[in-house]
Amino acid sequence: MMDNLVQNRKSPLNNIELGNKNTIYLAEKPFATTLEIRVKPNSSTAKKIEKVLKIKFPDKVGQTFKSKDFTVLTLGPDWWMVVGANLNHERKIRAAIGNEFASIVDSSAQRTFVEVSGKYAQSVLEHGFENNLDPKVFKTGMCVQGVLSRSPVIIYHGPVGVYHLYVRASFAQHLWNFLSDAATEYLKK
Amino acid sequence: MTTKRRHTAHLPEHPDFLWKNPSLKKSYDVIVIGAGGHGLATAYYLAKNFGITNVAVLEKGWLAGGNMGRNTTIIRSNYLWDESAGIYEKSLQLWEGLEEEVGYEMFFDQRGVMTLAHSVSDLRSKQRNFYANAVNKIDSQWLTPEEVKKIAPIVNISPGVRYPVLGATYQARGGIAKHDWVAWGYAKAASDLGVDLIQGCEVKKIKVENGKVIGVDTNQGFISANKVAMAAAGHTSVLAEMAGFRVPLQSRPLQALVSELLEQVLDTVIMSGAVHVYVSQAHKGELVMGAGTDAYNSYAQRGGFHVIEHQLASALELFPIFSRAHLLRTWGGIVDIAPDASPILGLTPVENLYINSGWGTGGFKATPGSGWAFADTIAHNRAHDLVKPYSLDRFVTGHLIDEHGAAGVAH
Amino acid sequence: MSTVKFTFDGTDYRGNKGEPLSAALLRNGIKVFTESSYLLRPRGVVGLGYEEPCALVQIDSGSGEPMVPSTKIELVDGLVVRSLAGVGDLPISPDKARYDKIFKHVDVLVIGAGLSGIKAAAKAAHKGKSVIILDDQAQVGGYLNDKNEKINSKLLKNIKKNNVVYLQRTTAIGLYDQNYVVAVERRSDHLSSEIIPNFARMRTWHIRASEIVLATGGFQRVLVFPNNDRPGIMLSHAAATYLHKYRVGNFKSAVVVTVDDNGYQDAIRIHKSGTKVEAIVDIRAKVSGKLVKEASKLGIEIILNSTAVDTSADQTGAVASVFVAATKLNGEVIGNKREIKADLVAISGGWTPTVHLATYLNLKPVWDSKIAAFKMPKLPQGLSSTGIANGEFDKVENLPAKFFGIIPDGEDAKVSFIDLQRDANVRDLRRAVGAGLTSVEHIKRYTTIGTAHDQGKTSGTTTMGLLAQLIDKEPQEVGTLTFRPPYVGVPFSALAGRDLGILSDPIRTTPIHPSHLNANAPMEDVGQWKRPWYFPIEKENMHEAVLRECKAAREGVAVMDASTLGKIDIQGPDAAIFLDRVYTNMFSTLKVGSSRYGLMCGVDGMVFDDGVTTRISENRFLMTTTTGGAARVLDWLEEWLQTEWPDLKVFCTSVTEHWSTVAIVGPKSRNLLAKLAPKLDVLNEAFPFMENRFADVAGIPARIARISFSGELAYEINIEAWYGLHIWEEVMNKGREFKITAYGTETMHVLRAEKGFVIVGQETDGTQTPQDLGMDWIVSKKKDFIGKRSFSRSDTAREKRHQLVGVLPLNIQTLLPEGAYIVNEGSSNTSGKIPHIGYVTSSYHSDALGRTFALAMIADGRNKIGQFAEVPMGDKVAQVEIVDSVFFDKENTRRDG
Amino acid sequence: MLLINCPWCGSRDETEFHYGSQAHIGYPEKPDELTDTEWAEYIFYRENTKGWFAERWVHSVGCRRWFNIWRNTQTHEFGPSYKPFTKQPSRPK
Repeated sequence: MMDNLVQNRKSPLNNIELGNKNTIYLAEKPFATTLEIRVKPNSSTAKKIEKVLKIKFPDKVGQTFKSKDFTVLTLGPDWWMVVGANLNHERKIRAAIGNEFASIVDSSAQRTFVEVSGKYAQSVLEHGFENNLDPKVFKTGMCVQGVLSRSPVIIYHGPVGVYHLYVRASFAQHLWNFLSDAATEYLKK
Repeated sequence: MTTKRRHTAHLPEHPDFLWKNPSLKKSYDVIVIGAGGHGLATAYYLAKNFGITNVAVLEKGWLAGGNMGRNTTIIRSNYLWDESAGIYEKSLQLWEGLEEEVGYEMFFDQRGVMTLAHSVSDLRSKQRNFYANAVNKIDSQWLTPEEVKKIAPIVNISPGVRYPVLGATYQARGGIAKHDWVAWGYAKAASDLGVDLIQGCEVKKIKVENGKVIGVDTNQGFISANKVAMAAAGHTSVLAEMAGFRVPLQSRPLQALVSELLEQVLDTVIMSGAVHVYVSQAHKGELVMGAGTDAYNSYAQRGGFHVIEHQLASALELFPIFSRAHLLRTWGGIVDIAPDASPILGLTPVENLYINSGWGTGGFKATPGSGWAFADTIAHNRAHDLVKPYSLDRFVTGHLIDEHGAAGVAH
Repeated sequence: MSTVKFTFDGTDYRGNKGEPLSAALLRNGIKVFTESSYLLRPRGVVGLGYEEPCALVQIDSGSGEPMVPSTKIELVDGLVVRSLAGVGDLPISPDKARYDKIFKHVDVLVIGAGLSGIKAAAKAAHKGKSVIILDDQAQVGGYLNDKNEKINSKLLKNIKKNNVVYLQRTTAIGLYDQNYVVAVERRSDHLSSEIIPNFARMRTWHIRASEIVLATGGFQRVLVFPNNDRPGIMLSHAAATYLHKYRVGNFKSAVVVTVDDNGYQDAIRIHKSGTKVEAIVDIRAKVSGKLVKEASKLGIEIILNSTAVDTSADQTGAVASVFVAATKLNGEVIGNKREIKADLVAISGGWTPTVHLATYLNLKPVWDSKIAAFKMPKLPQGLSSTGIANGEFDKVENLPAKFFGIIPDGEDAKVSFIDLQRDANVRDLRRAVGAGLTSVEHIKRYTTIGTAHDQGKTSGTTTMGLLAQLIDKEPQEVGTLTFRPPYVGVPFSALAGRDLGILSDPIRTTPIHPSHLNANAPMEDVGQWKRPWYFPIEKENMHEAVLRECKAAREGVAVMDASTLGKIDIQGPDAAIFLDRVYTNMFSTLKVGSSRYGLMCGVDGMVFDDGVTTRISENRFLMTTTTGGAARVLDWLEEWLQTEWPDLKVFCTSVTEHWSTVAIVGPKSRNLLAKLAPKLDVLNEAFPFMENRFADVAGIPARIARISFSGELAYEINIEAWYGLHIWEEVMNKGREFKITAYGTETMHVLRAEKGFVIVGQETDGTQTPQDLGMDWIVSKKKDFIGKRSFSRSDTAREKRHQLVGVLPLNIQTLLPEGAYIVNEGSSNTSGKIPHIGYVTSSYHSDALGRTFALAMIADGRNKIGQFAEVPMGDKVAQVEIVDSVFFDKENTRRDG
Repeated sequence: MLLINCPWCGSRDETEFHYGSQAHIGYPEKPDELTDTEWAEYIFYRENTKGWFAERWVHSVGCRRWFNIWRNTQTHEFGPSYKPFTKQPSRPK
C-alpha cells in the first residue's frame, strides 16, 4: 500500500539539481512531511504537544529547535512548523490534547524545500532577498520568513552556509528560475 | 566630419510679466486656500464668470508648488461612472478652449490616451468602461492589440510576455499639457482680473462663529472673508480640522519620474493599471512616467525607490525600446484619496466654507472643470449639478462613486 | 599605459586605456566637441566628472547608451561614440547585457573614497565593524588622485581587511528613510567595449546601514561673464588634471580666473605640465601665503580685484583670448578691459559641497559664508559628513570670495551663460526676476536652469548667488533648488535588473499543469495563476471547444482542475461563532461532514468574496475562497481575530497548496466515481448533496465533496497536492469509457451562468449587496455579521438599485458583449447622453439552451422581468427581453443525477 | 524604503507589511444602534494626521501579526511599536 503513495507522488520541481558545493549548489529536497501547529505559547496544551513529539517550541520568532526526528521553525508568536512530523504524529497529538484549543494542520504539500549551499550561497540569495543574511546576524539554527523575488519563502540557516528554502508549491518554479539565473556568474567562478 | 546631431524643440518663452505680488488686504469677499491648479482656476472663474474679483488665493509655499508642480500631466474624460464622466468631460471641453480663453501657451496636445487591458477580467472591466463612455457620448474607441501597435509602435504586444496586451480603450481627445504653463496661465489671468495671489502665506486657523466662516488666521495675521474655499489637496484634512469638521481622506505619496531628453518615440499617452505604469513623452523629449501611490499616509513629499524599480521593470516589458533611457529625476507629491477614489466637493458643515479635494491621482486633468464648477458653487452658495454627486454626505447614504479602477489602484 | 583605438564621430583615434574619453579627445585636438542644443553655440569639455554639462556622447558599441558624460567613460579598445547636442537616441535592438541587484546590510557605509572617506572607513574597520566604502572613480584618492598625490598605505591597509567591501565605479544615487542607500555599480564597461555575456554589466546595490558617512566631496563652480561658454574655457581643477595628470598637451597659454586659492594650486599644476600660465586673475583684493608666492616665483602675473569680463574666439569657435578688468565683489566692472591671449581659460569659481544625498530627506542645506557655499545641513542620528562635503575645505590662507560672476545687461546678458546645457543665461535670469518671480523654484522653471542632464551640478549655487544679488537678499534667504534622486542618470535596465521576461512576475501553476500543457490548452491569467481556459481538439476555436465541453458536462462527464481556489483550515472551539460573524449566513448550524455555500461582505455591506465551507469536525472547518481572493480573505480573517476579537479561540492556516482539487461533473460522474473509489457507496441516499466522504481514490486517501457549481451531479475530489497529477490522469483513464472531457475556466463560467450563479469579481465590482444579487435567502435575519449594519443605509436600502437579472437577445444568435450597457426601448439613437438602466456582466452561447444568453445588473431589474430593452453595440442595436436570472434546471433537479 | 520595527520579528523593510492606517478604531459594540452618520464615521473616517500618528501595520510576509506604531507622517521618523491591546506609549516629541 505504502509504495502506491510513494510511487505516484510528484514534487513541484521533480528533484531538480544544479551546480556544486565549491561554487553554488541548488537542489530540491522534496516530500518532507510537515505539521503546522498554532497554540498559545507556554500553555498546558503546548506543553502536551511538546511532550508527544519530544520537542521544545522556541518562544522567539526566528528561533528553531532540532531533534533527531524534527526541525521546529518558529514562524510567529503562536505558530510553528514541525518538519518531519506526519499524520500519525497528528493523531497522537489530538489524542493527547482532545478538544483543547490548538490548530494542528498537515501542510506537507503546501511547500517544497530547496537547498541553497556552496561558497556563494549567501551572495546568490542576496540577489533577491531583502533581509540581513550576514551570518553574524542570521546565525546557523535561525529561520526567517520573507519574500525572495516576489515569492513567499521561509529560509532556515542549517549548517554554516547551507540554507533550506521552504517555498509555496505554486511559486517553486519561479523561485528556481530566479535562483538558477542568479547563480550564473557564480557557477563560472 | 561633424555628424548631424539631434536637437530638441525649443519652447517659446514665458511672457515678460506674470503676476503681481500684492500685499495682503485685511478682508476679501472670497479667500481660496491653496494656489495649486484647482485653487488658481477657481479664482480665475470667480473673476471671469461671476465678476467676483475681491479674491485672495493664499499659498503657504510657492505658487503651483504642490502636485501642480509635479505630475504626469495626463488629460482624459473616459471614466466609468456617469458622475465622473460628467465633470471630467466638462473639464476636457474647457481644456479645448483654454489656451485661447486665458491667452497663455500651455502645450495642450490631444495626442490620445490609451488604457491597456492585460487579462480576461481586465478586458471585461475595460469593455464595460468603453460601453459606459458610448452611452455617455464620451469619445472612446476599442482597440485590438494590432491597432494598439499601429498607434504606438513601441508597445510590445507579443503574446509571450507575462501579461500580454489583449486590447485597450482609446480616447483620441485625451492628451497632455505642461503643468507649470497651465498654472501660470491661470495665475496671470486671475492676477490681471484683480485677484490677489499671496505666496508664503500659511493658514493657521479657519475662524468660525455660530456655524459660519468669518475669515482665516495666517502667518501674516487675520484676514476676514465672507466666503472661504479649501483647495489644498493633500492638506485638506489639516484645514478641515481647523474648521471643526472631519473628511474621510488619506494623504499618500505619489511619485513621478522623468528621463533625459530622447528622440521622439512615443506620441500618445499609454496607461496600464494591471501592470502599474503610465507613460508619455513630453515636447522636449523626456519620458514622463508614474504609477500607483506608496502604501502609507505621508506628508513628506517622497516615496520608496522600490516603487520606481517595479514601475521601470513593467515599463521595459511593455516598451523594450526604453531599456537604455536613463532615470534622471524622481519626485513625490501628496495626493488626498477618498475611500471611493473620487473627489469630495461642494458645501461643508460650516456655512460659506466650501471644499474641493479628494482628486487623488487624477487631479491635473480635472483642473479647468473643477475650477469652473467650484467657482459656480461658491458664487451661488449651492453645489453645481456636476459637483452635487461628490458631496460629503455620500459616505453616510452609501451612494459612493467607486473609481478605484481608474486610479490604477489594483482592485 | 597601453594605447587603445576608439572611434569618435566616425573617425578613429588613439588614447590611453582607462583614461577619461574627454582626456583622449583633448589630446587628439578635439576642442570644439559639439554645439549647444538651442543656440547652436560651439561647446567643448568643461569638467572632469558627472558635473560635465556639454561633452555628452551616445555610446554605439556594446549595449549602447545615450547622453553619457565623456568625462565618465574609461577608454577601452574598440569604443565607438558620437557627440550629442543634448538629445540621445534609443536603439531599437534589444540590449543583450545582463543587469542585476543585490541587498546588503552593514554597520557603516562610507560614500566617497577620497582622503576623508578612506579615513572614516579605516576608523570603522579598525573597530571591527562591517563596512562598505564606495566611490564613482576607478581608484581611491578622489582629488588627491587627480593631483597625482598618494594616500598613505597604512590607511589603505585598513580598508583591505575582510570586514570591508570597497566598491569602485559605484555611485550612490539615492538616500532614503532609515539610512537606506541605492547605489549603481558599473562593472564591465571599462573591461571591454563589447557586451560580456553572463556577467552583470551593472549591479544596483540596496544597502541598509546603521551609520552612513557622506564623504562626497564637491563640485567646482563656473563663473558668469559674457562669452563664458567657448570651447577651451574649463573648470580649473579639470584643466589642471587633464594637462598635468593625463598630459593632454595641446594648450599653449592659459589664464586662470579665480575666487579662491584653488586657482593658484591649479595654475601651478598647469604650469608644471608645460602650458604657459599668462596670468592668475583673482577677484579678491588681498592674497598671501605659500601658493601665491610659489605662483609668482614661477613668473605668473597675479592680477587682483579683477575677473574675466569677455572672451574672443578663433575661427573654430574655441577661446582665443580673455578680457579682464577690475571688478567689485558685487559684479560691477570698474576698470577698463585688458586682453590676454590664451587658448585655455581655467575657471576656479569656488567649490560647492555635494549635499544632494542628505537633502533627499528634505533637509535644507545651510549657507556658510566662510566657504561661500551651501554646505551639509544638520544631520539626523546615524548620518554624518566629512571632508569637502561637510565644508571642511583644505587649509587656506585666504578665504574664497562670495562672487559668482558679473551680471551684464543687454546683448552681453544673452551670452553670459549660467546653465550651459540649457543655454540659460543672465538675460533669462533678469527676465524671470522682472516677471515678478521671487521663488528660486519659479526661476528654475521660468529659465529651465538646472533641469538638464547634469541637474544643475555646476549652475545651482551660481544661480542662487546671482539671484541673491539681483533681488539683494542673502543667499540663505534665497535658498537652494530642491535636489531629487537619482544623483546621476541611471539606465532603466539597471533598475529593472532581472525582473524581466520569465522572471517579471511569478507564474503560479497547479500540480496538474503539466497535463494541461500536454493538452495544449490555452491559458488564462487569473491573478498570478495560469489556468486552462479551454481544451481545443484539433482546429477547434474557443466557441466550438466550449460548446463541446458544456455538452459533456450536461450529458456525460467532464473534469476540471479546481486546485487554485483558496483554502483556509480554521480550527478552535469558537470557529463556528467566528464564521457566523464573517459570513452573511449561519455556519454554527452546519453538521459535521457537510458543506455550505457562504457569502462574505465588507463592513460597507458589499460582497467581496464567496465559497463553500466544510465542517471537518466539531471545531474544524475548511473554507474555500475565490482564486483571486485567497490571500485577501485570509488577511481579513486574521485582522478581525487579532485586532477585534482576540479572545475568540480560533486559528487560521492557509492550506491552499496542500490540497489539489479535481472536479468531475455530469450525469455519469457517479459511475466514474464508483470506478475510482470502489469501496465508497456512491448512491444518492448514502452520499447526498453538500455532504463529504473520505475514501481512497485510485489508491490515494481523498476527501470527496458533493459540491456543484454547474447544477449537475458533481464530485470534488481533494487529494494532497503531490498526487494531483496522478489523480487527474487516473480520472482521465477511468473516464475514457464515459467519453470524459476536460474543461477550462470558460466552460465553468458558462455552466454556472446558465444556473444564474454569480462570480465574485465578474457580476460584482465591490458595489453590490447580497440583496442586489437576489441572494436575500443567504442573509441571516437572526445574527449580526460584518456588513449587516450597512444594509439599512438610505442608498443601500434604496428601491431602484441595480439587481441581478437575465437578458435574452430576441435574435437567439446575438452574443451581447460583456460590459455592454442596457437602455430603454427606442432610446439608442438619441443624440445626447442615453439614460442607461444597466449593463451586461456575463454573456455566452449556451449548448443547453441552444442560444445565446446573458446575466446583467439592471436598475430595479427584478420588477422589469418580462419587459423589453435595447443594447447599443457600436453600429448595431440588439433588442432584448429582461428575464429571470436562472436559465436552466430552475428546479435544481439535476444535481442528484 | 521605511524600516518598520515588528514587535516580534524586529526591523524589516516596508515591503513586508500591509498598512492599516489609524490605530485603535474598535468595531462598534452594537452597530444597529448607531445612526447612519456614526456608522459612516466607523467605516470611512480615519485620522489623516500631519505629524506623529499612531497607525497599524501587519507583518504580512513575516509573522503575520498586526501591531501599532508611532510614525511622524512628515519626517517618516518612527516612535515605538507596540502590540495590540497593550498600553500605548506616549506620543514622541
